[in-house]
Amino acid sequence: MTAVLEVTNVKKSFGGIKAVDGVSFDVQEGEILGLIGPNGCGKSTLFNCILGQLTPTDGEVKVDGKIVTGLRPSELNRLGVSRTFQLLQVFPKLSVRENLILAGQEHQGNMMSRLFGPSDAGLSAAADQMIGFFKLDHLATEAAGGLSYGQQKLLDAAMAFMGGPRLVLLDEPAGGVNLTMLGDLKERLAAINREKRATFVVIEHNMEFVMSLCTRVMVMAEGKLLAMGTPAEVRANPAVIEAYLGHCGIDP
Amino acid sequence: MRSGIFAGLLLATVSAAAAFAQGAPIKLANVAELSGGGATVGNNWKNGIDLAIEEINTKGGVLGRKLEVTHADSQSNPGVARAQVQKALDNEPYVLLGPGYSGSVKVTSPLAAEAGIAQIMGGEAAELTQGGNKFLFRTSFGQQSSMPKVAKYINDELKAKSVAIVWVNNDFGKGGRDVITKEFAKHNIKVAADISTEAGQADFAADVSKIKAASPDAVFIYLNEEESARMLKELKRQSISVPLMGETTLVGQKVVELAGDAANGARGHVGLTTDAPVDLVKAFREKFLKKYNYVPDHNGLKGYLAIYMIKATTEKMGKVDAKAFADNLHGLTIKAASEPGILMDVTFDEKGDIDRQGFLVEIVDGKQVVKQVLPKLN
Amino acid sequence: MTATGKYLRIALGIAVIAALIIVPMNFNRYGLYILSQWAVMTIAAMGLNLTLGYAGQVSLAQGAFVGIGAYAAAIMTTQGGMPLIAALGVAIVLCFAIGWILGYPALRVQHHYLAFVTLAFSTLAFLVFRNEDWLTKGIYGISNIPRPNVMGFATNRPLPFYYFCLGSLALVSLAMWWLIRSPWGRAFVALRENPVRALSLGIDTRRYTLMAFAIGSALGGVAGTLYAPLTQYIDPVPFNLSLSLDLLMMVIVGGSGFFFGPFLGAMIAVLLPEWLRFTQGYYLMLYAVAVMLLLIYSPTGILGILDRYLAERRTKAASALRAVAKSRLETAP
Amino acid sequence: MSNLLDLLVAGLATGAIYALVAVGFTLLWQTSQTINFAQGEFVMLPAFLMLAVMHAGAPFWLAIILGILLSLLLLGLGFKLLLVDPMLRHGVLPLAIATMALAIGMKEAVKQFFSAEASPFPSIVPAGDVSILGTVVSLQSLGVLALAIAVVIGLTMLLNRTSIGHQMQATAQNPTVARIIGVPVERMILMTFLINAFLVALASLLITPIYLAKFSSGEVLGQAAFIAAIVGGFNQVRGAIAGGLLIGVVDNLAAAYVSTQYRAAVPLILLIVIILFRPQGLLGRPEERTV
Repeated sequence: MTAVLEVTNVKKSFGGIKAVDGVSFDVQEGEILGLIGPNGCGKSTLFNCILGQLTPTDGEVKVDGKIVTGLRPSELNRLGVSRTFQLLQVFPKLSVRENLILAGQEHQGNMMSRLFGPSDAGLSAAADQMIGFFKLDHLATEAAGGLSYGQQKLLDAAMAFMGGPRLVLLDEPAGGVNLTMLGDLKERLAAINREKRATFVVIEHNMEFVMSLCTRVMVMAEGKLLAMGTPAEVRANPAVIEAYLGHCGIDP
Repeated sequence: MRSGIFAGLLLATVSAAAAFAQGAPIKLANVAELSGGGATVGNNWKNGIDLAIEEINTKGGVLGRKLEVTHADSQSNPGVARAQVQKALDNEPYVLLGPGYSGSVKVTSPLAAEAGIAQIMGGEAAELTQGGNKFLFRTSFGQQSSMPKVAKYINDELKAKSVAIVWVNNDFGKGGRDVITKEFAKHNIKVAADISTEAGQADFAADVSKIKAASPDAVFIYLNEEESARMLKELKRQSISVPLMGETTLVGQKVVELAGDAANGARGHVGLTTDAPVDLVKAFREKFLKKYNYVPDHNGLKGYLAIYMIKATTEKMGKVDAKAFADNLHGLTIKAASEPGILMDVTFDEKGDIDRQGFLVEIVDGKQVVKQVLPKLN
Repeated sequence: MTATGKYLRIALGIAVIAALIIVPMNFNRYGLYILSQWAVMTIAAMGLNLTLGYAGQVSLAQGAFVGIGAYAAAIMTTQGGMPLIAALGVAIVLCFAIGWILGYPALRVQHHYLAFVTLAFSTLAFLVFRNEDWLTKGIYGISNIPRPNVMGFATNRPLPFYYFCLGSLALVSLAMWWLIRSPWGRAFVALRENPVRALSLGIDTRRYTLMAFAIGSALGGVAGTLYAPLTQYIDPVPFNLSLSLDLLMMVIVGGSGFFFGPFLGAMIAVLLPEWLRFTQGYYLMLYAVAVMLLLIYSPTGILGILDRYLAERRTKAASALRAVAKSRLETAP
Repeated sequence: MSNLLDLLVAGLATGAIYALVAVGFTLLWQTSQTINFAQGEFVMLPAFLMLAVMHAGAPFWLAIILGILLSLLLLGLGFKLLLVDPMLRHGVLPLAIATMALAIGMKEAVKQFFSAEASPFPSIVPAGDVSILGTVVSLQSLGVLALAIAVVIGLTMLLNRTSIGHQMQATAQNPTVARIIGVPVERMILMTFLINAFLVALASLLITPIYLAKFSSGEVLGQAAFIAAIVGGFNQVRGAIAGGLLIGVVDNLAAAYVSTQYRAAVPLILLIVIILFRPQGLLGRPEERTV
C-alpha cells in the first residue's frame, strides 16, 4: 500500500485565529477516510489547504509522493485530485450531461484540441456511463437547476468522479439528502471505491453514514487532530466523546 | 357634427389645391448636431433655419413656393451624420443644409457632391473648401480667411513678438490653432506656449499658470464661449495683464454675460456676431430673441443666412433647379439692400468660400466696441 | 426539444437569412447603410457578449477595440495602400494582444471594479487616437478610406458592401457558434456561473478569463475594420466611452449570454432610433425610456422574456406529464 | 513656488466639486449596490428645476426651496421607487445600464423642454476674490470647499452620532443582519436616496454658477466624481471627499507639469493603479460582501 495523500504539519491562520494548527496524516490507496469534528473545528479549511483553494501558512501536502503545496486547484485537479463542496455546486443552466462533460473535459488534450476537437470533447460516452452509474439516466438532458436537491447532490458527487481521479475529497456529501437518496449515495460511493480503486476523504456530520462507509475515521477539534482510528476505536475514544458532548453532541 | 367634418374636408381640399396651384413646397434637408457634444451648435443652426423659413413663407415663399425643411440629428457623430445625409439625399432635396462639425462635413460632402446636390454647411476648418468640391458652401469665414487677419492685427497693432495660444482640442479649436501657428511663423511671431484644453473644462488654473510662466506679449484664445468666459476669469484671477486676442467666440455678448468684468479688454476678430453694428443684424437678434427666448451665437446666424442664400440664388435663377444651384451660387454677390435677409453684403467665390465685412472689436466696460471695420475684399 | 420544434427553428433561420439577402435588394442607399451598420455593430456586440454574457467579465472597453480596428484599417489602407484583409489580420492580432493584457486586471478584481478599469482604458484609448497626430491624424480624422475588393468584386456600391458586411457577420457567427458549443464555451459559462467550482474541476480559470477578453476584443477589432470602410472617414469622436456604453447596452438589452442577443440588441440600438425619428426631438428620450422599461420588465433583455416564456411552458408540460403518469399509476390495478 | 500653491488651491476648489458629487455616489452604492451612471445628470437637473421655478416668477430663495423639494421627490423618491426598486434584485449590471439610459433621457429632456444653450445661474456666494496666503481665491470656490467640509462633518455626525445613522450603517454593512436586529432597512435605504438627492441639489446650487446650467454639464462631472469615488474608496464618505480633492489637484498638476493634451489620462492611470493594488480605495475598507 502506498500513501496517496500525505499531509505534514499543515497550519493555517486568519489574522490571529489558528483555524488549522499543525495537522499531519496520510491516506492509503483505496481507503475511505472519514473526517469528523464539531462545526468550526477547521475541517473545511484543511480541505481548502490541501486543494490549493487556500495557501497553508506552514506545512506540506504531498500527492503520490509529489509535493503539491502552492499548486492552483485546477492544476491539482488535473493531477487527479477532485472534490465536492459543502454547498451544492452544480452549474444550473447546463444539462446534467453537460455538467459531467465539463467536469471531465480539462483532463485530456490541450487548449487547442479542446477548441477544434468535438463539441463533447469525446466524453459523451463517459458522461452517460457516469449518469448510469448514479442512476440519473432519465435526467441526462435536463438542466441541472431543475433537479431535486438530492439529485443535484448526486450529480455534484458524480462530477467529482469524471476524469477518473486518484483522490476525492467530499465535503458533507450527505448534508440535506433524504433517507432513500442517502442509501443510494452511500452505496454508489462504496461501489466506486471498490471498482475504481478511488481513494476518498469524507467530511460528514452524519455519524451513521461515516461509520458505515469509512475504513478509518479522523477527528478534529479546535484546528488539531484529536483522534484517528477505525470507526469502532474512534467511537470508544473518551477524548472524542468529551469533545463532542462539550460541543454539539453525537449520535450514539 | 357631420357638416363640421365635411367643412373641414372641404377646407383641406381647397387649401391643398391652393398649395398645388402655387407649386409644391421646395424640400430642404438639414442634418445637424442636435444631440451629443455639438448640440448647442446644431440647435442654434436649426433655430436660425426655422426662423428664416417662417419669415420667407409668411411673405409668400420663394418664387411663390413654400420652403419645407426636415431636420435630422447627427448625434455629433460623423458616422451617424453620414447615414442621415444619405437618407436626406435619397429623398432628393433641393439643397442640403449642415452639418456644423467639420469632421461631419468632411464625411458627408463627397455624398452630396456625388448626388449633385449643393451643401450649405457651418464648418470652419480651412481644408473643407480646398479639395475642389464644387457643391460645398460656407456660411462664415473659414479659418484660412479669418486667422491671417488676427495674426496681422497681433503683429501690426499689438506689436507682440511672442504669443501664447490656448485652444480647445476639437476640430474647431485644433483647426484654428494650426492655421494661426502658420500665420505667426510668417510674421516671425514666436509661440511662447501652446496649450490644449478640453471641451467643457471648468478649471483653467493650470493652463493660466503655464501662460504666466511663459510670459508672452499677448495671448490668443480660441475656445467656445463658455470656456472662454472661464478662461478670462482665471486670467484675471492670476492677474495676467497682456493683451488677449481671440475670434468670434471670445468677444461675444454671451462671454461678457458669463465672465463679467473679466471680459474687459478682450479683443477679437468677428465675422458673424449678433453684436455687429449693423441694423439688420440687430433686428435679426430681436426677432430670434422673441421667438426662442435667448440670444443666438454665430451658429444661429449661419443657419439663418443659409436659407437666405438659397432664396437669393433661386430668385436669381428664376427657377427651382437643384442641378444648377451650385453653379449659380459660385461667384454670386448678394446685397443686403436687395435681400435684407442676408444681413450683410456677401460674395461667394469658386471654392464656396465667402467674402464679407469683418470687425475687430474690443470689450470696453462690458460692451463690444468696434475698433476696426475690415472691409469686404471685393 | 421536439422534432417539429427543431424543424420550425431551421425554417425560421432560413427565412431570416433569405430575407436579409433578398429584401434589401431594392433598399435605398440609406437603408443599406443602416443595415450594414447593424451588421458591424452586431459583430462588436457579439465579442462583448462572449466576454460579458458567456464568461461573465464586465468590460466597458469594447468601443475602444472597435476604434483600434478602425484605425488599423484606415491607416493601413489609406497610407500603406494595403488590402483590407491585411488590416484585418493586424487588427485581430493587435486587439487580441491588448485584450489579453486588459484581461489581467480581471484576475485581480471583478464586477464593478473591472468595469472601471476597462472604462479608464476606453478613455485612454480615445486620448491616444486624438493626440497622436503623426499616426491617427488626430482630431482631423482620416478620410477617403477605400472599400475593399472581395474576390475580384468591388464593394464601392452600397449593396455589395452590405453583402460584404453580412457575409462577415455570417462568418463571425459561425465561428462564434463553434466556439460556444466547444468545450471552451462550456468553460466560459462555468467561469461566469461559479469560478471556484470551475477551478476545482481542473478548469484553468485564468487562461479562460484572458481568452474571453482577448477573443471578445479581437471581434471588436473585426467590427472596427468593417466600420472604417463603411463610413469611409473616421475621427476619434465615435470611439469615445459612449460607444462602449452603447455596445454594453446592446448586449444587455438583447439578452446577455444568449447567442442571438447581440443581433437583437444591435437591431434595437441602430434601428429603434430610426423608427422613432418621426417624433422629432423626442426620439432619444423615448429610446431611453424604452430601454428602462424593458430592463425593468426583463433585466435579462428581450431574449430573457422568450426564455422565461419557454421555461414556463416546459414546466407546465412537464407537470402535465407527471400528472398523467401519476393518474396512470393510481388507476393501475 | 507661488505657482505651485496656486495650482494646489485651484485643484482643491475643483476637487471639492467632484467630492460633493462623489459622496452621494458612495452612499447609494453602500446601501443599495446602485452604481448610478446618471449621477452627473443628477447634479445638472436641480439647477434647471430652480431656473424653471424662477421663470415662473418666483424669487431666488423660493426657487431654491422648491428646487430642493422637487429634487427630493424626483431624484430621491422617484428614482428609487420607479427604477431602483424594481431592478435591485436582478443584480448590479442591469440597473447600471438602466441608469445609463436614464442619463440619456435626462439630458434629452432638458435639451428639449428647456434649451440646448448654457444659461447663467445666480450664485448664492457673492462673486469676488479674496487673497489667502498671497494667492487669490474666488469666493465661489471657497463656498464649495466650505460646503464640502460641512457635508462631511454633517454626514459623519449623522452616521456616527444619531440612531438613524447607526441604523444606516448597519444597513450598509449587512442588510440581512440589520433586518434581523430590527432595523427598518427599507426606510434606511430610502433615507440614503433622499440624502443623495439633497446633496446633488446642494451641489447643483453651488456648482452651476461656475459650470453654467447646461444639459451636458453632467458628463464631465459624473465621470470625475466616478473616478474620485473609486480612488478615495467606494464605501467611505470621507474616502469620496479625499478622492475628489486628490483628483482635482492631480488633474491640475498633470496639466501644468505633464501635458495638457494628456491631462485627462493622469487621473485615469491613477485609477487603474489604485484598483489593481488597493481596490478598496485609499481610505476605503475591503469589501465585506463578496460573492
